[in-house]
Amino acid sequence: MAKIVVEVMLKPEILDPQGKAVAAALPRLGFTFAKSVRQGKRFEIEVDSDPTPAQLAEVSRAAETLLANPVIETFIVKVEK
Amino acid sequence: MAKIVVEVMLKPEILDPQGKAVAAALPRLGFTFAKSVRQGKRFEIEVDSDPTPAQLAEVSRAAETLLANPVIETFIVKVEK
Amino acid sequence: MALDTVAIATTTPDQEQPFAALGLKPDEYQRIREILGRRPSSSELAMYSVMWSEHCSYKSSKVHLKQFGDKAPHSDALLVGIGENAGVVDVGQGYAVTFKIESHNHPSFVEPYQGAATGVGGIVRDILTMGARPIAVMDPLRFGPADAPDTRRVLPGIVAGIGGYGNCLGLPNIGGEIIFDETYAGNPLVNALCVGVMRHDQIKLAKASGAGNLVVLFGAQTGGDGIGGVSVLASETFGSTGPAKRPSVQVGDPFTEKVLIECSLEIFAEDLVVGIQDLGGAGLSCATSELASGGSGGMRVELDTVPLRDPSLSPEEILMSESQERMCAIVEPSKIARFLEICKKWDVTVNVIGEVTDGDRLIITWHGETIVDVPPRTVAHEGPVYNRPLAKPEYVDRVNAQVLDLPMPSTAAEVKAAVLKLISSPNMADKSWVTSQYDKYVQGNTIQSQPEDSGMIRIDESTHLGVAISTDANATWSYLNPYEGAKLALAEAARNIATAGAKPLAVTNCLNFGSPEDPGVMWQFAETVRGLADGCLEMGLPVTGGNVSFYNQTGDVAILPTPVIGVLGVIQDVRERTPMSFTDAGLDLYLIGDTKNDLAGSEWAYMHNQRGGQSPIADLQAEMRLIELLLEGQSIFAAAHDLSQGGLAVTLAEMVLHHDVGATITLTQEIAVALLSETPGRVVVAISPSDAEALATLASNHNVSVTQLGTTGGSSLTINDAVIPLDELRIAHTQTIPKLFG
Amino acid sequence: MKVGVVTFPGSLDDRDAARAIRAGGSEAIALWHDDADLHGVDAVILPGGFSYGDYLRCGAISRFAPVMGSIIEKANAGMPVLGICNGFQILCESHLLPGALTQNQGLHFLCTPQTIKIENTSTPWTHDFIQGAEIVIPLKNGEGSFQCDDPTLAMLESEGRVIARYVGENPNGSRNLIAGITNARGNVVGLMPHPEHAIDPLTGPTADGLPFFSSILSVMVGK
Ligand SMILES: Nc1ncnc2c1ncn2[C@@H]1O[C@H](COP(=O)(O)OP(=O)(O)O)[C@@H](O)[C@H]1O
Ligand SMILES: [Mg+2]
Repeated sequence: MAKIVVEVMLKPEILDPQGKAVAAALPRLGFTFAKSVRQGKRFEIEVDSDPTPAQLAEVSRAAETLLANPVIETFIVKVEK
Repeated sequence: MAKIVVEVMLKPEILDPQGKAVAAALPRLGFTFAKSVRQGKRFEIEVDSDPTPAQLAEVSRAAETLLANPVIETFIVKVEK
Repeated sequence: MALDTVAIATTTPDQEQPFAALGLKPDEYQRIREILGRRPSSSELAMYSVMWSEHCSYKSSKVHLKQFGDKAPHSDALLVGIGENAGVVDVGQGYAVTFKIESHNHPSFVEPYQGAATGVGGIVRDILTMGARPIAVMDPLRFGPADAPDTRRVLPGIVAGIGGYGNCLGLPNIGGEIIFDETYAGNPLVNALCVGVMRHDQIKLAKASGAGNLVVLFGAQTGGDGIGGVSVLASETFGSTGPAKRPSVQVGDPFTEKVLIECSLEIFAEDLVVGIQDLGGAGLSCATSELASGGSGGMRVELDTVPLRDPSLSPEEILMSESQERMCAIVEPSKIARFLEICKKWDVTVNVIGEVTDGDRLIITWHGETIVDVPPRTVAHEGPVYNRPLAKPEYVDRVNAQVLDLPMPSTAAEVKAAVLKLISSPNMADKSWVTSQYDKYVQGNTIQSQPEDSGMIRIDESTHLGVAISTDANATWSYLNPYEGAKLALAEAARNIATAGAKPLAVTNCLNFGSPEDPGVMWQFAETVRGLADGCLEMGLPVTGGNVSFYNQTGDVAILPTPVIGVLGVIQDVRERTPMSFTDAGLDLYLIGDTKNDLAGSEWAYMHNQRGGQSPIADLQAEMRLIELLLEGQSIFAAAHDLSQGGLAVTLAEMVLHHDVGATITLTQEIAVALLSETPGRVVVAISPSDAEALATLASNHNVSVTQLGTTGGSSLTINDAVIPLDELRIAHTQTIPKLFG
Repeated sequence: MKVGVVTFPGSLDDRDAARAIRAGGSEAIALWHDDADLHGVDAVILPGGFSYGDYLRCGAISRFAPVMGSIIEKANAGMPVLGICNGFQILCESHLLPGALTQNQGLHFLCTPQTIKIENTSTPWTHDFIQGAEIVIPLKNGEGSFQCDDPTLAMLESEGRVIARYVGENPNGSRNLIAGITNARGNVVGLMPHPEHAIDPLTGPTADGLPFFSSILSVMVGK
């Protein structure tokens, strides 16, 4: 069993109201560390065994067609132990 | 400038309707690699400089109070280059 | 832990069992042993403990709730009464309507979004279970002070949860309440109402009859959610640090429920079920024992066949799991193929988990071993019954004797300031920040929703038949006098239906109280039920169902007794309804009903931190005359709006703001009393001047007093010499809630 | 005229859309997401709702339904298609329309009567409007903020493909106040607010939405 992770973020030029809301809320709670916040999605996909490059390529295709919308989002595919 | 990432996932015992929907859609599109899918959130936080341990502890506190809901979610704080 | 079976239980009578941790008292545990003639297996113990919890067994309230049956007025409209998942009322033209209200208070405090969302999901399944298509929801809510940090935490989440679930199901939200009071701090009330419609011959009941018929579980897979959640949680007192038990929270999946609704309705339309039950509190324990108990009693279930989301669940956990979005049906073998086909069409998980048997035992097996063998009635319907001690609390006489000391505005400046202060207080302020998060248009049949007095839904597009529903509670009056408080809430809800022109038909209720182990709370409860039962008898309105929520308290401080009363009415032609406000200038405004000095329990008193004095005494005969007048005079009313919290001041302000048409009012009575008193049984109506005589005739026929107040028009609300521009009034009314929560 | 209304699992406004089609003088034909057969319809409406719960992104999963294959093909050949709310989201996910609909700037679901201005009356769905007409119909969604990159926006504006725009304060953060757009050919229209809930003042804020459902008849039969 292994875990493939797909991280999806809005493209930098696309408005991210949730990230903005978080960035605005943090200082109200006394947290001043953030210069900016973007919020994205994280998919954890369980697969049977350590993924082959071919399998990872297929995950990328799935990310492109389903998990992310390339019009507004970018994504990264990773393997996690 | 550095980037702190907070990854928030639903606790394993908690129903994840979103992950379920993705897991059901993948095979319909011909993608058969996933045994299960869980969907979570990813926050990318920009900070001024490489975070100190004290700063990371503060991010954890922020994650606990704002970014994640400890009743149903778990989170991890990471530094990314 | 090794599997505990009935066989093992028989041979190890002395094995210790964790009954207390499961919420059972020693004598309750002893009774289970007597019923079974042995110690229960761990699975049996799990079932009894959840089913005998306060939430599921009504053990403290049963002796009182009986009055709803004993004092039930005769009603031709009642098709299914108390005892089923929801009552069913005949509304004519072959239509039956079912409605019910339920609480999800404690889960919503623990996890506001999911708690509220699953509250909506649960009540919708109760309505669906009766065979009806759900057509609308409502959400009476109570919170701590509007500016309290905890309210800021829970309110947005609860509102988003109700919206998130209801919107996704495509159910218009047609009304509710949002009230703030310190006693709800740490214990918000989330009550959810659902109404559904069906044809008479489509009514379904929760009973498993016919040996050989199949027990079918369909909908979501079973997971470890909320094991002992609703039942145990709703039966526990909250400590000051939060809930004593923190069970895993249930997460709702509204999409699964939406598909389950459509799938079930298709199954009902083809008449494929003998009986059906939703899975709510106590999950499979409840569904199997209630279905078996509702039929002849025999049922066999193979628990291994329950589809699991988490394969590590033990049989006890499967029996207690409160995973959402599940239903259990009894299906004749000849119809199962078609049943499965429809589930497949909707992509709904379905499994045959057992069958109805000849005997009178509910037998559940796990990997071939018998783990449950019980008489189902003892689980579902013959749980413990308590006659808990009750005593009038000390506070009652003390607060009743208090004399209010309130500022009484008299000059124009004082009147203007008072109206603006009242209309901007959190309880009276405009709630569109909340209601705009709810879909009110979906299904295309919503005739009225917030801020009207009642919600109204068209149920037939060709005949224009419709139903109206209102929910009301005045907890402060109930605190001062729970017997009268219940009657007053009933009267208010009925009046709110009638102002729109609908005829009240039936009642549901959600009784939110503190701990039943406190004799003072128990007295409040008993008085409330007595008042409601007497009121319903007098008004000829049957109670069709409801819900009791106890243990609403933080530490030893109980919430105000809060009986939320829902009244459903029918209107023959929704196009003829009377709206709450006018669009035209030049109409005459009248007050129907008398105004007395009823400032005790009023919003004005609350705003000045006074909660003393005597509540009004309900005059239900007068209320019924008023209702008749409203129904009979419907055709002459351009608008009709109820007076309740905030009195005439708030009613007038709401009317003029609704369509931005002002009014000029002349009051001859002491102005503070005229504007701020909350005497029940009053309505403001707008009529064309040419109908003045007709109104006078109506009033004298029904022996109700009417007083002319003034006329509509202009861009201000002018009361004697106090001129309040509509713009100023609007800003005061609309800014409060967004400022607090936006 | 036969106008198909697709029901996806989780569609909510399908019955309302069918009612509106009938009110507009056409026949409403129910289409099922899992059936690629369009049953000979002349036009299709993708109704509002939460198809597949809208859990991933609104419309992301529905786009792959068998019926969508047929609709995409016919739309590319010129068949009129109207996507309302969730339907608009599905059309964007299907790339029949450019851009994407993202979470409302206010972060909440928002249900409100909304004034919009009709800016293009040359589509088969807006033909019966007067250019520049301001109408009030319900807006109700959580993800209605229209977003696209600058070149796409410039293209939509220069080609007159913005068919409706919000009037007054921006309700959700949509770029250029965009409430609805059309494709280059003008047969596919996506609209965020809900005209099907504004065909009778009894149940909606107005009857202003009706022309969206009568236009198709005027265009295809009337001329
Ligand atoms: N306050 C009440 N007034 C009238 N009926 C009530 C009240 N509380 C509970 N009931 C009735 O008792 C029965 C059992 O309630 P409950 O266990 O909550 O049903 P369910 O599990 O289907 O929600 C139902 O018929 C319900 O309507
Ligand atoms: Mg039930």
